[in-house]
Parts: sequence; structure tokens; C-alpha cells
Amino acid sequence: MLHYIGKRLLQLIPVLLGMTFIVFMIIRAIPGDPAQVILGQLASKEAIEALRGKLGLDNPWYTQYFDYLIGLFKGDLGESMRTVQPVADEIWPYLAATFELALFAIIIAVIIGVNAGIISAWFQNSWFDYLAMVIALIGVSMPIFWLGLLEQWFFGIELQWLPTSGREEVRNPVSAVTNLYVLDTIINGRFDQLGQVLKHLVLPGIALATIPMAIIARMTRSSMLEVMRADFVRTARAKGQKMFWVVYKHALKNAIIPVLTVIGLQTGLLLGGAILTETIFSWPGIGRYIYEAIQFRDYPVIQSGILVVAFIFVMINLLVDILYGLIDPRIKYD
Amino acid sequence: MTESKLILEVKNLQTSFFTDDGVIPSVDNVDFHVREGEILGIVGESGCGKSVTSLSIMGLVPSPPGKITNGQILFRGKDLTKLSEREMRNVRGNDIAMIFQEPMTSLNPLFTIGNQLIEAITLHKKDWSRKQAKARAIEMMKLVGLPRAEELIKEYPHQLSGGMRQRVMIAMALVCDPQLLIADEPTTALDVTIQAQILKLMRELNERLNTAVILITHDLGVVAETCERVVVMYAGKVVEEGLVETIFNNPQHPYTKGLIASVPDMRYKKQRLYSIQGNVPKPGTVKEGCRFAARCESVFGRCTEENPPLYETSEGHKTRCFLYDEKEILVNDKTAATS
Amino acid sequence: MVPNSTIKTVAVKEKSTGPWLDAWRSFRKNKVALVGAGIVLFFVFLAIFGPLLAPQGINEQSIKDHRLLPPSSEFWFGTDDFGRDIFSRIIHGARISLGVGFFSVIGSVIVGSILGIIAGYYGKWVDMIISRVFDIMLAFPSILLAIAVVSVLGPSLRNALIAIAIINVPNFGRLIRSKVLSIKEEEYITSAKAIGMKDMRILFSHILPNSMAPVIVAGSLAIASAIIEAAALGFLGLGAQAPAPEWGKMLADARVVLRNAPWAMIFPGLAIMLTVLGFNLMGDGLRDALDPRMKN
Amino acid sequence: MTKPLLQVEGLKKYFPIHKGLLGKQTGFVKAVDDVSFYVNEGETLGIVGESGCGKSTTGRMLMRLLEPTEGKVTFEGKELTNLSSSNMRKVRREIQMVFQDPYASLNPRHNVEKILTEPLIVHNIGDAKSRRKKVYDFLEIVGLSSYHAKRYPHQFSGGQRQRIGIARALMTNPKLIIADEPVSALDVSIQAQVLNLMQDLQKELKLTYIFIAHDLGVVRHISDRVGVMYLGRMAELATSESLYADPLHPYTKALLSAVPVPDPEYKREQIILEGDIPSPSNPPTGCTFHTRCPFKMDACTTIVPKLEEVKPGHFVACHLYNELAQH
Amino acid sequence: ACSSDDTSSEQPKKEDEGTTEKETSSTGNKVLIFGRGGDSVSLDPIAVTDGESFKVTQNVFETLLNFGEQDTTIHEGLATKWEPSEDGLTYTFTLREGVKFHDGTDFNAEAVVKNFERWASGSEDKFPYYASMFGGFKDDEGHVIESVTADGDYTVVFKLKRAQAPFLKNIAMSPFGIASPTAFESAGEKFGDSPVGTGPFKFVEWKRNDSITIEKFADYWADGLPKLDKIIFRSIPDNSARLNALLTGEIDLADGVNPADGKTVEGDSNLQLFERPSMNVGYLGLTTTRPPFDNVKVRQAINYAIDKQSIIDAFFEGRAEIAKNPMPPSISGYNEDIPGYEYDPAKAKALLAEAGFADGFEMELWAMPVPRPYMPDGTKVAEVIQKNLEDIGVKAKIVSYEWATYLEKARNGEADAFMLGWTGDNGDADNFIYVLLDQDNIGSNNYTYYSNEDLHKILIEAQTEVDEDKRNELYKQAQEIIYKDAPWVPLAHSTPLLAGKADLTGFLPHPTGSDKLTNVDFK
Ligand SMILES: Nc1ncnc2c1ncn2[C@@H]1O[C@H](COP(=O)(O)OP(=O)(O)OP(=O)(O)O)[C@@H](O)[C@H]1O
Ligand SMILES: Nc1ncnc2c1ncn2[C@@H]1O[C@H](COP(=O)(O)OP(=O)(O)OP(=O)(O)O)[C@@H](O)[C@H]1O
Ligand SMILES: [Mg+2]
Ligand SMILES: [Mg+2]
Repeated sequence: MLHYIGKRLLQLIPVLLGMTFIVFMIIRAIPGDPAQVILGQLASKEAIEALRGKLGLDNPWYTQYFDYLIGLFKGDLGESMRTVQPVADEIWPYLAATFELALFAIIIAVIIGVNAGIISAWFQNSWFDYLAMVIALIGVSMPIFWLGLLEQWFFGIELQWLPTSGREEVRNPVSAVTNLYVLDTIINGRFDQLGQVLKHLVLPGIALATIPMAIIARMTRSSMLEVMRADFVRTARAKGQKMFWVVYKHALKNAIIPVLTVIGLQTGLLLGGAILTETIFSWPGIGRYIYEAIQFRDYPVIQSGILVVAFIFVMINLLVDILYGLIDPRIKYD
Repeated sequence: MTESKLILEVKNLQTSFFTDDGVIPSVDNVDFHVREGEILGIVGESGCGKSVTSLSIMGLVPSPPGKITNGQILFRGKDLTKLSEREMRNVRGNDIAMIFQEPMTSLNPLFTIGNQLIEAITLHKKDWSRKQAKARAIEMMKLVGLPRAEELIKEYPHQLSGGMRQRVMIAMALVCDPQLLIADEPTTALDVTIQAQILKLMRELNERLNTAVILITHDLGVVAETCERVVVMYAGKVVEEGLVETIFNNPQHPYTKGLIASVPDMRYKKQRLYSIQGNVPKPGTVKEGCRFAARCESVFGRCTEENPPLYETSEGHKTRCFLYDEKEILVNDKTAATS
Repeated sequence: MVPNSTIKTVAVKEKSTGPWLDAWRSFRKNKVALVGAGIVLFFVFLAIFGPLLAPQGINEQSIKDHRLLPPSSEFWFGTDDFGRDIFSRIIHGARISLGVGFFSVIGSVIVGSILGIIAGYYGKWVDMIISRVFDIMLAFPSILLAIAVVSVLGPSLRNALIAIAIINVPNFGRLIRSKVLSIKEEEYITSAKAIGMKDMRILFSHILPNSMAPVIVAGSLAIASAIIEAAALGFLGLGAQAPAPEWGKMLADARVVLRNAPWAMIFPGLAIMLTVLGFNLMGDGLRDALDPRMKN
Repeated sequence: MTKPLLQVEGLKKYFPIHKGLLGKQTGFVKAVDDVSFYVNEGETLGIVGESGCGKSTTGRMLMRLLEPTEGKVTFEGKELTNLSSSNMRKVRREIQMVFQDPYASLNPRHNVEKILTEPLIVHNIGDAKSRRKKVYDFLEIVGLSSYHAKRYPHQFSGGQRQRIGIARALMTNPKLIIADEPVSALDVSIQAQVLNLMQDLQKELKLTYIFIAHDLGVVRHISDRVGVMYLGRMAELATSESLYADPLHPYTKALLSAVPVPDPEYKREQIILEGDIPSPSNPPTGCTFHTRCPFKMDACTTIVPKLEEVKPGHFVACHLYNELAQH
Repeated sequence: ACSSDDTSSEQPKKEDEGTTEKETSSTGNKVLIFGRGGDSVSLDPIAVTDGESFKVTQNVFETLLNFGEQDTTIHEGLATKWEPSEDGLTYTFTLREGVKFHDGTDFNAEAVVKNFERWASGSEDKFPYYASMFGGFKDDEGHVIESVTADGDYTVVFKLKRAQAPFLKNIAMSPFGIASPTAFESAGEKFGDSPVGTGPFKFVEWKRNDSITIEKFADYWADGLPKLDKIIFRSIPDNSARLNALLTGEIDLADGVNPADGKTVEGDSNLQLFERPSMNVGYLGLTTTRPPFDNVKVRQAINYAIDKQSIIDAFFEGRAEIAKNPMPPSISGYNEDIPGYEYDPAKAKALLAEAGFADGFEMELWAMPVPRPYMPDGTKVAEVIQKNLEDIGVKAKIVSYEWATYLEKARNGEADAFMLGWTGDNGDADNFIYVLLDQDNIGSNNYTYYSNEDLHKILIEAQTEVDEDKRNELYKQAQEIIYKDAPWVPLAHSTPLLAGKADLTGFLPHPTGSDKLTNVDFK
């Protein structure tokens, strides 16, 4: 098993290297000069040249690339051109913010999606099935930024139930330990804050959860339908097992593997793909961090930011693969 | 042969599937019975309704689209079709157990053998401890001739060969001492030498535990070697029923005759096999008359117009064919079944 | 002697068929899918004839007289902050959204198919490289990739289309590759080899047509997501440029006046949702019709 | 004695087992291990054996649908194993194959006419018109009607599909047909139809068959000679009379006694083998059957028995007969 | 020794802070949450150029001189007196006494000198504003400041190489907030993360892209000030979302309110609307080197063609003034007498015909992709302009790029016509006209590539002219030249809006965009 993980990690290297290369080439193809952006409209040509020199931007691209790579191998993600902070130091709070949101969203999505899928499959062609699947379809058909705006409008402005921006009650700020605020409030023993933090998670969480929830529900349903026809399900029933356990024990465990893949993929996608939600809900997340870095041509942040997101994405997929092995004894890792 | 008590009576059973193409009675007016301790064979070609019949008995017809639309299934006098799902659960695995055709897919691949066996036990022996259940599981595994039972219990189905899996299935079926075991093509997926092992095991268990068995197969050889009585099905109907010897030596229904004649015999070489022309009709396509009429060599006018009833041609030997009408032994279906 | 010529094959009257025709029949039975196809057709109709049907053009400003009017009998969906008829703009916008969805997917299908077939058929290191590139692209957060691509090319509808096509390439590539790999193992491929068929012919006459069904399904679903992606890019200002009535851009433009004129945001959003829903419903129906495994 | 149409010598197929993601090769599945036999023109050679013993692999290697690891296949004096792939394709006109699963072996998106025309196109036989005619002729020959030509595989019953498969194999007027379990998927009553058809065609078109099956009754019925395979090796090879009347190899004996006979009165001493078939990736040493053999001797665990002619035309690979011969 | 002292004294201090925080939170403490559009880049004011950084540093740091509460007149700051010499080459500042930095060190002449030394020995990439306001660094030829010396504890003398008219205004700009020398010496590059100034508020915490917290500096020199206990700056990038947050009470004050929302705020009794005095210009630049805009008639025609009033009505919601000059009227030197180009499509057409474009022509119209205070919705304005141009037969294709690309391409002269704007830094005419339209700044902020030798002479002269009236006269002339040459279509001087809770008092938005929150309080 460890051996397998090691091997998979080794295999990651070319993918991530390829990734750095592609990102590197793309961002350098984007017109716009970081030095210019940093120095603003006022800057003179000389100033820009000077800064370019300092940032190493006047080296040939391959030198820049290899410098970056060498840094990477030393565990150095580079330094933001704009804030002059090491990306490695700067990135965590953003990542944590998105991670918390994505996790929250995916938990909602999994709990509701998986159960809706199961019940739909169990009572195939019932009104619940139709309703759940129509809702799921509408869910995947909704532009989330639109949903986010409607949510803000309705729950935030009209009903005033839930906060529409940020991660915390600013008047009562969470003192960050891990930057995962839910965890932090618990560590700090501030359960009053926990409630607030959770409240802040609700609206962006729902906006973000909608699509994965719908996808998971549909996937679970079709996977369950397939499994429910399997012989071993009939065997379980023939033993006299209750339908509930047949479904939730025998069928679910078998149906969950393709669902897990989807969950893994979606979690990974949420991490990098939450830009719009993060913008609408003013969530200080990694997506916006990178998006802004693109706007400011902050090359090291773009490069390392995308690299970190991609790394997490592949790690989640690795985790999913390992989970397969735990669920399915037929899968052997060696 | 001593007359023993009836354990199961299937009367007039009709199970239909409600599909997009209409209602298809896949099992139509099926009557048969099983006596205590006997092995009843049900033979017939693919799609003739063998599995649906057995699933009907277990109350496991996939629904929707399937449904028992008529008839009774009396298990020790109790009509199973009238039981609630809850009551039915107590019957399943406890009174009537079932094993399926595919040993490869009938076990849940993600749970250990032990887990699945123990589940079968604790479902019905609520007061048993896990330890007791485990002991019982091991005992049953030994009974069906599985080696290294103590270790096997921790293994997963994919680590076992087909034959071993089928033995596990049998052990699982017998774990609560059912009175009736339904085996739906239990050896079809196995190799001949392994099939021989399993059939031998089933015969032995039947003798030792006196469990009644319904053995469903399409292999006439298996029936001939294993069963006492046999029911021949064709396109959802029982076409002939009788003792094994009678059926093989004196088949009456043209389909049974053709079937027996078309099997190549390993013992001698026929120049040319007998073959029944045509195909089995698609279920639901034959509305009027005998379902075999289109393929029958002895077909005559009445066959395509009327539905032949079962004629009892001699004690316990029944045939659904107008050819035996002349012999004036028309028996009412119902009286035949209850006798 | 003709053996067994006595067999009377009962000539049951059968409808003319073919795999596609059968699929159509089973599709036709699926009411939900039909609703989806209906919605799609409706929008396709709008896309084609919209300019003729719309009461107004896309840029008939009337800032002084008709600014931000609520829905009324004259302006069904109200007007925007230029005093333009939102209803007319949505009708015109159908062409943009469907166009982006359709052409970007066509682009990804073509590129993805070529790469997927090459990878699946030639295997070995070619497969290795192509698959790794797909891995890389998939690990890339797609919206960021799209943003980056548009940033490189400059924001415009065409470039948004290209960006969306690019991010979808690995999906189709992988799909086709896995399909090619699995079909390669089918018995009818062996039987084609057994009659002495050449590899290229097998590829084009057997493997490709048989891998198309999932591509069609995935394609119709991908159109749905491409429409949303285009809207998202439009929303970020990276898609169609003014005064094009792209729905996402209309949404973005309407944000500013959300409080005074919610209709300016509700209707374009609904249009997106409905179109996407149509494609999703249709795609689902197609999957059921084309993928025999989904049949009960 | 007629000249063999096909001669197989020392045929082997070892499938490498790759483990792990880096694909390190960790061993072999010895699917076929040193098999030799010949087929005479006009005869039917049956090959039986239990699942996974290498029957299909053997069949496929004869046509080089699988490349043999080792060994020689000679067809009409040509050594097939040396041919270039384009020459091999030409030979495939002479050797055709009928597959077990009549559904899977027909392209679901092609109609019958297309399926049947394809071999003609591939081998450039005739023009469009003559091809069409030939298709309709062969449809008749295998007992289908011309109106079936426009239909698709899923609209046929299993037996009919197998007829299409057979018709396709016949399109190029082959000499040899390798039938890999052509009736295993069919019901008894349909199986009889197809077997009869194949026999009739053989007589009429002077075909040679290699008939692979696991049903001993079927093999007996159709074959002139029968080879019994066990774990990639040929255990016994003899004329079908000799084999069924007097099986020599303990495995053949057990096999024959295990087959259920549809006759309740037929009583015999059954030899029920213990245990399971070993895995071909880790076959037993010596005689691969020794793990289940009731007559196991010391030599069996170490020495691989050779297939030797014990009686005229009756070959067996078993140390019991080696010793007998020596004594 | 000093540093070890520092650390030892800091430890208990932090604990103190902890306890005081808890105390204040139990007693009703006054916290203002200020929602704004983006995060700061750095809190070292000299190192940055972005308004969002200055919004914070303006309250942490103080400059020697201050601007007026709502204008750019000069007032006392850390210096209580300032005396220029006759020739304008020497300035003597008298410093306020009893002022302390947040780290407890004293503010004195020494500190001022150290700050200027630090800046002057920097480089353009480090301290960009210093370079552009004072003409470069220590060794540069253009460097205006010859020396900064302490004369006793509370007097600082500036010697200039040449007269600089807006010198005092420059000194008052946010970037030149005086920092604690001990702090920036020990923090080095990291100073921007933990700024130490003398301002009414001291830095507490920075959650990147989310919030910056500053709290009342107990030892602030002015008694009773500041009134607030704490300010939290929150970045909420989207204007609508920010107003939402205000409506839901998550923030107390929102910067950058959409003009369209102005009425909503005014109609809400819980809220009040603030107007930031205008010190900006939004314009449509016509690249004078690209045909047909190299033809002055064409440029004038475009000027006549655009209906500015409609634009202002619709997309500034009337909260702007039609622009006729490149700088807003609030800046001295503004030329009232310029008539401006009124909306007159017929005249425009005639001019086009004169220029030989009777049938119009095709052009690209670049629209700003981001909202800016001077141009709340660039693309929409562009759509109106497009429509106006269509009316005179000019086919304009709206083009947009991402902001950074947009600026670079426009700067390279790749645009036919582009929308842009400017917010003044120090309220000086030079900061508009010279910066935006002088030939020296081609390739920099003169995006239109407009050059006019006469204008150049006037502007250079004005830079060193110390006499205010003479100087104003020069700028009026300059505006006339520009009016005739029409390198721009000046569109509007907008009044950026802010919204706050109704019980907020003492908030006076500053035209530069950096607001001092010292007097803000809750009722
Ligand atoms: N879920 C179902 N939906 C519709 N029809 C069904 C379903 N299950 C079974 N049938 C129909 O019922 C008929 C009888 O099927 P059944 O499975 O009992 O056949 P069988 O005799 O067991 O055949 P086999 O030997 O192939 O197992 C078939 O024609 C089949 O088409
Ligand atoms: N492509 C392959 N790669 C690896 N192993 C293979 C491959 N094809 C076949 N084998 C293995 O070779 C052995 C022989 O397979 P083969 O298909 O020839 O058996 P068979 O006798 O035809 O069995 P069946 O009766 O099940 O068709 C089996 O153990 C099988 O698992
Ligand atoms: Mg069955
Ligand atoms: Mg095989």
C-alpha cells in the first residue's frame, strides 16, 4: 500500500512538471507586464525596466523557468511580485478558506446527493424519484453565479437570515490558528463564533454544493440502479434481509465506487473552480487569489497557486483510489 | 416410494411483467407441488419462466415491472402471495432458501464470506450471539465440504473459485435449516467436473437433512441424475410433469420428446440430431392455442385455437397436449393439484 | 440440399429499424427527454429565426424614455438600463449561447476524438504522452484555464468559444480513448480481424461508429455546460463584447441595477437555465436511448 | 492417409502478467503450453476441456489473431507463423472463424447485409452485384431469408445470430473453419439445429472444422477426432470412438464420468475429482493434473509427460502409460 | 541593547493588549467596519500606489502636512508650521511636539530625516511615488530634494535643487506618511506587514484579501481622538455585494456604491449616502497618431457626437458633472471659460465631411473592463458612445481586454479610441494636465500620444512657477490648447458615492479617496 502510494506520488511528478510548464507558457503569453502593473499608471519606463530586471523578467524564458523549477525542488514556491511575500506563507489562509468552503459544500452535496440518489433508485419511477431527478437536473442547469445572486437577494436582503459575504462576523473575529475557522473556533472554545462561522458558510456553501449535489445524486442513482439488479442483492433479499439494509449495506457499498470518483473529482473542481462564488460572496479563497494574480500578472502566485490547486486535485484523486482499495478487496495495490 | 406430505403447492400461478410493450405473462397458470424431502426438477429452455417461477415463490419478483397477477403459492398451507413483506422476510432464508445460477455474482464482493454467512444466521436467529453464529457458519462450511473453513471465513468471494463460491452459497442457504431449497441453475456456470461435485453434494445434503429441493436447470442430464420428479416448462407453461423415469422413458408432450431427442449423447454417436424447428416464441406473442403449436410436428387444428389443459395420463404424469385428450383422462387442473 | 430449409421463419411484421432508429424510438418514449428536446428545439428555432421574431433589435437604446421599465405588455421582460427590450435581447442572445455551446463542443469533439483515437489505437508511448497531457489539463481548474486562455487571446466571443473548447478536449479525448480501448477488445473486432480486415478499416468502420453513441450523449451534456461556462466568462467580462446580447453578460450588466430592476437579471438567468436544462434533459434521454446498459 | 491440412507443432502462448502501475512483468499465464496436433482435410477435430484450459487461445493462434509465443502452424504447406501481416490477411480467406457469443461477434451497428458483404470487400471478391447475390444465397443456405438482410443483429434470436456468424465465415469459401464454442450459448433445441447445419455444410462444401467446445456430448457428436486439453496442455488426442469408448488419461476418464447423462436408468461409477482447477499462472509442476489425479505417482510431480501414441491414433500424455509401455 | 530592550518590553505589552481588548469588548466599544473593493497591497505607504493601501495607511500614518477635510488645500499635520523661502528652494518645517509612534518611540526631526533618507535611497520599483513626485532618487539628476536636515529636535529643513510648485501638496500625499524609523529599520522588507506610524489608529491584524484591523492608538497626540475604538477594513470586491453587506449590517460603511444604488440608499432611513467630492476625470482618449484620429477635425467631430448628458444621466445617475476640461473644476487653474463641445451630431457630421469622412469610417472603441470611481461602468458607457457614433456614420466595434492588458496595449498606442480616467493624487493641476497630456509622458500616462510643443512649454514653466496666480493663468492657457486639439473627449467628473449607517457621524469623504477616520463616530 505504502509502496503504491509512493509510486503514485512519483508518477505525479511528470504531471505536475508538465503542469508548471504549461502554466508558465500560458501566463507568459498573456499580454501585460507585471512590472507595469505593480508600479501603476505613474511609473516611468526606467522604473519598469529596473523592476523587470529585479524580478528576473528580462532573462530568457527558459532561464526563468529553470530558476522557478529549481526553487520548487527546494520547496520554494516563489515570492509574490505584488506583495513581496513568499507564496508559501501567503497561500495557506486562502487555501484554507476555500478548503473549508469546498469541504462544507461537498459534505452537504454528499449527504443530500447520495441519499436522494439512493432513494430515487430504491423507489425508481416514484414521484420522489421524478422530483429528485428534476431538481437535480435543474441544479446542474443553474449558473451558480446566478443562484448565488438570487440567494443573496432572498436570504440576505429580503429575509435577512444569513450573512452574504465573508467568512466570519467581523465584529467578533476568529483568531486564526489553522485558518480553518470551524476548527479554529472549536480549538479556541468559542462556540458562539462557531455558529457565526457556520452561518457564513451556508449561502456560498449551498451555491457551491448545488452542482456536485445534483451530479452525485444522479450518479448514485444510476450506479444504484445497476447494483440493485445485481445477483448479490437478490441473494441478500433471499436471506430475509430488510430492504433498508439491503439497500444501505449491500447495494450502497457496491454502488459507491463510481460515486466516490465523482465526489473526488467534484471536490477537486470546487477547490479551483469556486472563483465566481468566491467573488460573489467575498470569500477570501484561493480561486480569487489566483484570479487576482492573473489580473495583476503576479507570475509566481499564478504558477504556484495553480500548482498547489492541481496538486491537491491529484492528491484527492489518489485518496479516492486508496479509498477504493479499502472498500473493494478485489482492488490490489502493488 | 412412500407418499410424504406436500410442502409447497403452486396453484394457477401467473406472474406478469408490465412493460412498455404491454403486459406479458411470463409465467402463466403454472401448477406443481413439492413433497417433503424430494428433489423436484424444473427444466425448460432459456426464458421459459423457470427463474420467474422461483422468484415468485420467494416473493422476489422484481417489481416494478413484475407482479404476481393470479394464483396461490401455498407453503405448508399458508398462501405466500398474501403475506406482508415483513412476514415474507421471515420465510425467506428461514423456511425457504434459494441459491442462484451465478456463483460469481451472487455473493457480495465487498463483504467477507463470514460476514455474509453470519448475516444470514443472525437475521433469523435473533437471540444468537455472534460467536454462536460464527460457529454455525463454520460448521455449515465444513458440511458443504469447504476446506480451511476457519480461514475462509475471513476471505472475500473473489479469493474463491467458482465451485467454492457455489458451496458457500449452499452453506448460506442451509444455515437456518430451511424446509425447502430452491436451486436456480446452480451448476450452469461451472465446469463439468466441478458440477459433478456440487450435484453430488446436493444429493447428499438432501438425504442427510431431508430438505426438499427444487432444482431448476436446462440440462436434461442433470435432471436425470439428480431428481425424482420433473416439471417441464415451455414458454411460461408447464407442459409435462411426472417422475423422472416416466418422463425420460415415455415422454408424451411433443416438446419433451423433441427436447430429449435433440440432446447429443456422449455415449454413442447419432448420425444426425433430431431438431425442433423454429424458435421459442417471444413471450406474449402467442395469444391463442398451444404455445408449442408453431413448432410442433403433430400439430392439428385445435392446437392453434384452444389452450390445452393439463391431462393426467397416468398416476402423477400430466401432459398439456390435445393428443392425450382422446384417452379421456381429462382432469380438472385444480383437482389434480390438490390431490 | 439446403439444410434446414424447412424452417418457417415466421415473418412477424417488423418495423424498419437500425440502431439509430431504435434509439429514436426509445427516445421518443421518454417523455422527459422529449420535453428537453422540445426546449432545445425551441431555442434552436429562436437562434435561427430570432432576429425576425424579436420585436426590437439588440441595441435600440432609449435611455431617456424607456430606461429600466418593469415587464409590461409592451416590454414583456422589461427593459434594461439602456431602455432596450430585454425580451428581444434574450431572443437574439439564443444564437450566441447556442452557437458557443454547439461550436465549442464540436471543436472539442473533433480535437478530442483525434487525440483519443490516436492514444487508444496506437497505445504505448503515444498513449502515455497524450494521456498525461489530458491528466494535466484535467488537473487544471477549468475556469482558471479558460480565464487564462481568454487572457492570452483577449476577451471576445470567439476566444471564449476557443477557451471552452480547449477545456473540454480532455474530457472527450479520454472518453473516446477508453471507448476505443474497450471496443478494441470486443469480439466483433476480433471477428473483423479474422476475416482479414486491415487495422485502418477496422478503426473507421467498426471502432469509430461504435464509440459515437457516448460521444453524442456526452456532447449534448457538454453543450449544456459550455453554455454555462460561456455565461460565466461573459459574467466576468471575458466573453462576448457589448452590445452583443450574450446572456451571461446581460446578467453581469444587470447586477448593477439588481435592486431597481430585478427583471433584468431574472430573465436572462432563466433563459440560461432553461436552455441548459433542455440540453441536459435531452442528453439524459439520449443516454437512455443510446446506452443499452441503461435500459431496464 | 490424407495429408494434413493444418499442422501445429509446439504451440505456446505465455501471457505476461504485469503488475503494478509501472507494469513490471512478474510472471506468465501459460495459457497454451506446447500443444501439437494436425487436422486432415475434410475432418472435424474437436477440442474439449474445462474453462480456461486454453482452447480459445489455441484457436486464435491458429489464425494469428494472437501471436504465438512459440511454435509453428503450417497450413497447406505454408508456415503461417512466418507470414507478413498482409500475407496473413490473405490466408484468412482460407481460414475462418465462428465465435461463441453470436451477439458479441456481430457489430451491432451493421445490418446483416453489411456484415456478410464485409469479408468480400476485404478480400476484393466480386463486384457489388455479385456480392449481393452471394449474400442472399448464403442467407438461404444457413436457413435465413432474404428479408433478414436489412435487419440488425439484435433483432435475431441466438440461433439465428449464430447462423449469421456461420454465413459470414462461409462467404470467402474457406477451407478450414475454426469454431470456438459455436453452440455453447444456445438452448438445446437450437443447438441441435446449428449442429445439424454445420454438419450439412461440411458435407456439402467439403469443409474442415476445428470444433472447440466444453460439452462432451456435442464434441462427440460432431468430431472425427477429439483432443482433450487440461491447463494449456493436450492431455489426450484420439479418434472420438476410441476416446469415448476407452479413455486413457485419468482426467479424460473423470471428465467423461462427470458428464450428466440424460437417462435416469444409466448407472455408472462416477469419478468425482477433488479440488479445483489450478491457475494457469501458477501451474503445478510435472504433470499439471497431478494435484487432482487419483493415480498420482512420484514421477508425476516432477516430469512433464509427453503426448505419445499408446494405441494407433490414440495419443495420451500420462506417465501411467509410459510405464505400461516400458513394462 | 536597544533591540533586546524592545523585545522584552514588547512581550508584556502584547498581553496587555489582550486584556484591554477583552475589556473594551465588554464595554460597548465602537467598531467601524469599512467595506471596500479590494485588499491593500502593502501597508507601507511609500511602497505602494494603490488607493486601497492608502485608505488604511492614511489612518495609521500621518504626513507632515495634511490636505483639507474635503479638499486639497494645505493644512498642518505633523508639522505645525512651514515656511518656504522666497526663491522656493528652502522649506523649514516646525514639527509637532509630544507625538509618539505606535511602538512608543518619539516622533522628532530625526525621524523625519530618516524617513526621507530611506525614501531617497530607494529605487523606483520600491518607492514609485517618491520617484514620480520628487523626480527620482538621491543620485538622479531630476531629483528635486537636495537635502533634508534636522535643525534641533523639532525643526526640519528641506533644500530643493529647483523650485517645485506643488512641493507642499506632494508632502501632504498619503505615500509620504512618516514611519517609525526603529520599526522600518528592524522590519526591513516586512515593514508593510506591520506598519508603525503616528496615526490615530495602530495596526492590529491583516487577513489577506479579507480584512485589515486597526485600533485606537491610546497615546495619540490629539486629545479625545480618535473617536472610534477599532476599524476593520473589509474587502468585498463586488459593488453590489458590498451594498448587500451594508444592508444586512455586516459593514457600517461602504465605499464604491454603484450610482444606480444611490437612490436605494437615499430611500433607506437606516442609511445615509455620502458623496466624495470629485477630483477626477473620465474621458475617451483618441490616439492622435492613429488615422483618422491624427486629423483634428475628426477628433472634434467625435467630441460633438457624444451625448455626455445621457451618459451621465444613465450611468452616473446624474451624480457627475459634464467634463469639458481634462481636470475637475475644484482644482485651481480650472478654465471656466472653455465652452466645451456640446452634443451636436449635425455639426459632428459636417466636421467629418470636412475631414473627408462623409461616409464615416470604422474604428475600435476600447471599453474599460473594470469599474473605477471616474467610470463606474465602462462597457455601458461605451455602448452609448457606440450608438452615438453610429448616428454620425462611424462604426465602432467595442473591444475590451483584461485591465492589465488594456493598459499596456493602450499605452502602446494600439487603441483607436479608449476609455480611461484619472483621480488626482494631490489636487494639483500639474497632476492632471502634465501627467496625462504632456509629450514627456507619452509611453507613460499620455495614452493618446498627443504632443504639442506650446503646451509642453507652458506646462514646464508652470511646474516651477511659485506664484499661484501666474501659475493658474498658465494652466488656463494650456486648457485652451487642449480644447482646440481635442485629443480627448472629456466625459465626466464623477462624484463617487459611499453609503453608511445612518448613525454614523463625522465622516467626510476625501477627494483623493484616502479618508481620515479620526473624527468618525457613532451617534
Ligand atoms: N424484469 C423483467 N422484465 C421484463 N420481463 C422479464 C423480466 N424478468 C424476466 N422477464 C421475462 O420473463 C420470462 C421468463 O424469464 P425467466 O428468467 O424466468 O427465464 P428462465 O427460464 O429462468 O431462463 P434462463 O434459463 O435463461 O434463466 C422471459 O421471457 C423474460 O423476458
Ligand atoms: N489476453 C490475455 N491476457 C492474459 N491472459 C489471458 C488472455 N487471454 C486468455 N488468457 C488466459 O489464458 C487462459 C486460457 O484462456 P482461453 O480463453 O484460451 O481458455 P478457454 O479454454 O477458451 O476457456 P473458456 O472455456 O472459458 O472459453 C486463461 O487462464 C485465461 O485467463
Ligand atoms: Mg433463469
Ligand atoms: Mg474460450
